[in-house]
Amino acid sequence: MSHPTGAEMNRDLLHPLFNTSWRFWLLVAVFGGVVLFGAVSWATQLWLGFGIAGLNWPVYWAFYVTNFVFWIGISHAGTLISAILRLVNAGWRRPVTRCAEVITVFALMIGAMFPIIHLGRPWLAFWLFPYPSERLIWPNFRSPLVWDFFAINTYLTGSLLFLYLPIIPDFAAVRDKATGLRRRIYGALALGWRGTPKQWHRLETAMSIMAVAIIPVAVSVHTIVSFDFSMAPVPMWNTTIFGPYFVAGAIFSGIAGLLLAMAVLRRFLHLEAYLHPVHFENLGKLLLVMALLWGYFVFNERLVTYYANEPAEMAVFWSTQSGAFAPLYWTMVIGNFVLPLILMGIRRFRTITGCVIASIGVIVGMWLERFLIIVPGLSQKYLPYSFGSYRPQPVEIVITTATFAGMALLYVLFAKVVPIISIWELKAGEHPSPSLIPPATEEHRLGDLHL
Amino acid sequence: MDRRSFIKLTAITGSTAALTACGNPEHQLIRFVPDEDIVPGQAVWKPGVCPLCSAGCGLTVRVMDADADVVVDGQAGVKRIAAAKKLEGLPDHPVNRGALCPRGQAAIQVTYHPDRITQPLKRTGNRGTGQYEAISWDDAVVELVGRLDMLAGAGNQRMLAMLTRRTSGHRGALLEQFAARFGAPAPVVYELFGDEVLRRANAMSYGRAQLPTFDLANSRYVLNFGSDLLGTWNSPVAHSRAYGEMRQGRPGVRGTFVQVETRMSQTGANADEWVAIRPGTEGALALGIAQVIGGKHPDYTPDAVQKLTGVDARRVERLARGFEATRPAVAIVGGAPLAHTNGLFTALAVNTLNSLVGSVGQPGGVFFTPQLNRAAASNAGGGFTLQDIGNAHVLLVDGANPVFTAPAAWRVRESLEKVPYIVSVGSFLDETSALADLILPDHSFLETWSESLPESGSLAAVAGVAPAVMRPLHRTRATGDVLLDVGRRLATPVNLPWQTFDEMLAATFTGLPSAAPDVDTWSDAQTKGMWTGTLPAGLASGASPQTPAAAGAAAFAAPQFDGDPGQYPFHFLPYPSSKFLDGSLAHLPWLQEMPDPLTSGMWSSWVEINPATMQKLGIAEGDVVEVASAHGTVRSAAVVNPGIAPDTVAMPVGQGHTSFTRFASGRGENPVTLLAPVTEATTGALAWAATRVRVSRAGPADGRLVMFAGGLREHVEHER
Amino acid sequence: MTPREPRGQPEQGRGLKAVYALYPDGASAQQAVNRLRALGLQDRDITVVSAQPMEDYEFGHIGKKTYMWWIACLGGLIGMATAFGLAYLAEYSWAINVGGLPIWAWWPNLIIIFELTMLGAIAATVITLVVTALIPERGRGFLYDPEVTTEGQVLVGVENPAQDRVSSFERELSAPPGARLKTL
Amino acid sequence: MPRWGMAADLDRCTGCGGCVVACHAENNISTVGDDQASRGRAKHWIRVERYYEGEFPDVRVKFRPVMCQQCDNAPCEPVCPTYASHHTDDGLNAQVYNRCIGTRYCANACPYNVRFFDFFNPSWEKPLHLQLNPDVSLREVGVMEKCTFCVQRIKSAQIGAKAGQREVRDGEIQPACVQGCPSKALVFGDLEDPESEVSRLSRSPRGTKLLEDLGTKPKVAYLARVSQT
Repeated sequence: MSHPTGAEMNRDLLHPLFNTSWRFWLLVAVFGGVVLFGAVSWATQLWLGFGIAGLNWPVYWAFYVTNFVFWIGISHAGTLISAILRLVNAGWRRPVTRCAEVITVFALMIGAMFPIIHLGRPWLAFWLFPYPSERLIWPNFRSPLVWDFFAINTYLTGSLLFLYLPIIPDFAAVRDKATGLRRRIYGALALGWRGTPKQWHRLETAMSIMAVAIIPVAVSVHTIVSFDFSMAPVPMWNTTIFGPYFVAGAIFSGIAGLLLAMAVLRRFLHLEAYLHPVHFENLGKLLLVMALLWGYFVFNERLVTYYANEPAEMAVFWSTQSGAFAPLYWTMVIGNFVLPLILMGIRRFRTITGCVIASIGVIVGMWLERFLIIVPGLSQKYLPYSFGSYRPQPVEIVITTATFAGMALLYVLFAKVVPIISIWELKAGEHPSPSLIPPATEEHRLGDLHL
Repeated sequence: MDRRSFIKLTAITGSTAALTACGNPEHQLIRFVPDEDIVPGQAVWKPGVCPLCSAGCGLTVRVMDADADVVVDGQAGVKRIAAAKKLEGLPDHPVNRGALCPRGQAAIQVTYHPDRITQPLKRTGNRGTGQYEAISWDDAVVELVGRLDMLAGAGNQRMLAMLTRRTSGHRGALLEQFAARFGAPAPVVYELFGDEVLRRANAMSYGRAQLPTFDLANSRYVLNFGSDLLGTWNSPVAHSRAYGEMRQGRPGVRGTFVQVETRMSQTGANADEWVAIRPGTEGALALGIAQVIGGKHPDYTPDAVQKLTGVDARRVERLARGFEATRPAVAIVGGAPLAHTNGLFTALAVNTLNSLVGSVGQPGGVFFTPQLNRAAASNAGGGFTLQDIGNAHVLLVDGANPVFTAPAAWRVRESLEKVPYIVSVGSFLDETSALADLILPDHSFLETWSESLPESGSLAAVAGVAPAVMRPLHRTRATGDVLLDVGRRLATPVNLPWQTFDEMLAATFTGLPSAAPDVDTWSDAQTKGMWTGTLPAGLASGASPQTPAAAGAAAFAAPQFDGDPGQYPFHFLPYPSSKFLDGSLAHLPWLQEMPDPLTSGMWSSWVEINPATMQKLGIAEGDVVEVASAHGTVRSAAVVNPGIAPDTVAMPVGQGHTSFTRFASGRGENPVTLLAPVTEATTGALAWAATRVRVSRAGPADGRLVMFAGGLREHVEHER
Repeated sequence: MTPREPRGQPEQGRGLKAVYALYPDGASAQQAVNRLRALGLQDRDITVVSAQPMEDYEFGHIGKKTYMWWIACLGGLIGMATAFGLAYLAEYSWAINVGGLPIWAWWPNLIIIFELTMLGAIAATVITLVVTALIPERGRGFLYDPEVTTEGQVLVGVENPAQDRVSSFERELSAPPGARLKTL
Repeated sequence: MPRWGMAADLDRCTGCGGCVVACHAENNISTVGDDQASRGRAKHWIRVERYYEGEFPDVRVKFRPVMCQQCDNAPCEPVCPTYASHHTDDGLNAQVYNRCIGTRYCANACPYNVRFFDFFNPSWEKPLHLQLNPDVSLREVGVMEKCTFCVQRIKSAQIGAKAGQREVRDGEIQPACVQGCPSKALVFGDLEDPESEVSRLSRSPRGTKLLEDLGTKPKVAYLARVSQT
């Protein structure tokens, strides 16, 4: 397939910014409506009391915390992946990085909402922040929830900048094409970008530093999220494997989320020329690796519990294997392991469609995984007399749905105002001087290493 | 907000307690000057007497200030009153020694109940529709006086019937006296879980028609036939206290506790050895044990007993040896075993055991609390019974609720509806009061004189008495005073020797021997909340218990059950709920929400079935099952009970009220409606354990069963 | 912030702010740069603007040297110090026993220290970028032409040229193939 | 500094549930009603656990009163971000209601499941509210509540002792559950004082701690029931 020239790139990639179709408004209306519904039901919960949720004694965490962990996990799509790809100079990453980084930022924003939504008294959420209150009451730095606060803050700030810096040159491009107010806005956003060699270098150095810094942060964030559970003496919570287990799961679900987003963009923004099957195939391979890694972790976790045969943990263990939670558990295994293994493992199925199906399986599976980590342990904690069960109530289901709609809405809006594929990075991938262009298949050219 | 203003806000905004967001109505309130000389936040302790059962435990009541919202000449406002806050056991009371059972703890909610009847009511609608109009006390008394005069005018004095519960104390005496002077028969006393059979047996065995007191604290072997003595029977707190001593109160000595029953009760749950037995055959086992020990009952060889009771012969021997060898030993019987057609035999048989090991009147054995001798009222003969009470012209109901607690087969409701005029003095509109034409609400026990003369639970004689601890919350009047007032106003006055109820009490207490010469027993008792000591021969009633002569001679009669075993394969055991006893406490929210000791059920009723039986009938826990006898049908949730015989199903009595305040009405099922009108052969007492039923699955769980507990067992084995 | 618009062709020679030319590709841009150098101009006096990094060409490496890495490390250190201070302040000004943990609990504090360290490094990096690359020096760094992005041209020019040398600049700039000379 | 602790003699406990109601009466614990109770929102700061053993007819039942164990190494404390759950000098595991923001983390961390959440604002149908104990604060929606060892009684006893210039006598302080217990199965006192009844019982060879292997160092000693035959 012929490769688009710089001018074509500008035309294709800036097109959605300057032309609005009715489809855009339809999507905004639909997703916005669902989000609004979610907001209303949260307001209802605040007004009527927390009791309209399904939580109970002893299952005090369920849907809300599941969503928290899930979305933080999804957020590992972008920043982490694109950072890794930048560091290893994977040339094929160029069209992918931005839509990945966007997922990170939005997923983090959504995920970070849940610790507040799930509070009994959300209007006091600010008591978690380390600010000098008049009574000198500081948060308890020994509480994992405070670690969450610091970790998520760092990660969100980092990801925002990591997303913003490479957009600056594209903002400049939009500025030059635009007129009137829009020109002024994008001009401001472009921070006076011109494109001198010095600016390019500084930008790229900054990006590599950010990449180096953001990877450990991303890893730490999900490890700390896992600490929320592994720090508590709850059967099948209190285990050292949770850190890496959660990080792997996060990247896993992140890639799935990214694949879905790419597939959708390719279809609706007609980016066939930029998002090639090879991108999906490469990410699909990554998904396959993560599926195997996930299976490895689950096996470890389960085997150790099974072999230790500690009564309290066995109660939880069996409730997931053959008890009340078994249907959810095995759905999770199919979605997270069997499906990706077949679809991504067999080359013939590693198509865009295949990736989409596998990704959906993984998204569902990973959500269930978080739910199955949280609820069975809580509902069967040591003293059988105090065992309980959990049934989600409408408010929880609506809010959960709303967050997915919220993700979609934010994505649609973003794609409307920012080139969803980094124009300059694509151009940077072009090497006009023939001597530098290796005689290569498209795949090889896309995959060639040069920053 | 600081705590005190918070409480105040709660007190005012009731349901929106602490909801600062919802606007704070405080500013619109007028504060009336408190007429109580109480220091805010300062607690004072006043004595009281627990009214909930006949055990008559002593109370000490914590009284503090509270903001009650009142209306004073049309103006709504809050007024600081002295309010009872917490009930504790009276430390020195010989019955409960500072302890209280869950029901006693909840008694305070009787006073503060939102659905208490707050003023005299006159029926306007049809009977049972609960339509009443408020009337003044003067009109109410005048109306009652008019009715009684009408009766006397027509010479129908004996057509005045009274219906009461068994009360240990002066209240019952006052009713008796009033009836006698008026010319009416003695009041009808009805208790579902009454102990008439045992009293009769004790009269025969020991010459004391009275519930026994057990010196558990000193006994080393307790053989209990079916009585729930630690939960609901006789004097539970006294028993529990002594039980604790029996177990761990004596260094190096730990008493053994054996329970014989068909369904494991809360008491049975504490036994060292729990013996399952065929219902109604406890007497045979007792005699079997007696045979092994004394050899005087040749028909009851262990093997014969095994055939009758299902208890293994060797086990019978072992129990006998243990009972004989470990002195002091005591045998106890009560509850279900006596609620059979052969109840008296069973009671006598068990009494035999006590005489056999000489535990009557001996430390660690059976005692009888000395009873105050009260001049028996000479009531007109030919009294009413619950069955023919419908013939009465005027009926005074005091506390009893037979419409709820009597088997439907007795048709109590129908016969009550025949009575032209019913007066109730109850504080709540229960099923029986709902039929009343006139309701003269009594004070709550905290608002007036409370008293009791415990029948059992103490080795020494004891009499509890306490003045009101707080002002009445509502326009109610002390029934005793009302009765005396009515008596004086009659055309031919019923002149009792007292102007007010407390005068009656004073008369009794001043007569009691005082601890010290310079102490006035009456005022002393009021401050202490009770009197205890030794009764001089003149005051004591009944002879000292003698060892039985021909006791136990009664031959074993096989228990008769209502319902053909083929059609009704299960024994039905309605047992007194640990929460509500016979249902008279189902209106107290704390008790509704308290988990049942064994099933952990809350706010609901259920059918207890053996797991094997459930499997056989294809019933899962929570499923709705239908329990049908020849006399009625109820549908309720099934609950697994590993401690019940496979051929028996049990239901707690207490729920299933049709009318009994917002907390109890329309909740659960009343198993009493299933009971057959079978009675104990000799005494005529209701044999409430002698009904057979059929059980079938009626549908999936309907969500009405509320359980607090998750797991049934502590260690669950998984197949690996 | 937006760089100045190029005005239409002003009359030669007087009041010129900048002389520049647009080139279709990097090769001719490279020529232009070299020619300007030949006129004795320093790299810092030559302005190059492109729509993407052009490291395939020599001029693409102008002004590469930076201390950004070290500054980032410094930022990290500052972040770490802040974390220590914050943790110390919080834990000792509100010293409460929870679950028998020490008031100063190293392990949990390490987490917070790590996060703030990273935050410091990131912040320092971005600040450096903005200060060193995006905020133009007074009177310089205004030379720009939208065609760079819209048409993908490469701009080479001189800001504030000495009036007497303008003509020589124009000559050299228009020499490479495809050059379109402009001034402002 | 005293270290308050409790001993529960399972050989005395009859499972009657008196402690449960006594606790409701003392601590202004609101009843939640049937619907909420069926959703698992019933609040019983102390509960009497019942466990069956064996099959009919050889059935046994174990009763065990479980309240907050006031652990020395309480898992509920460090996880609280706002110090609402923290340790007092006299070893109590305090819960500060107005500092609680309702993360419910403490309840998850508690192995004994003795912490209860207020899912709605409490309500008392008048005039039931007149019974409320002014010494115990009410809990708003969204906060955690739990057994306090009746700290209000501890404090008033200490104040009384101070006023009388004397030490608090052993047995002088009785939480509601202890005071009401018919079989005297519960004993409360100072574990620092080796002579106190509770210390004596805690040293008993029958003494065990609940879930001791979790290392929470609970301050409630359970004296095992002696099993005969």
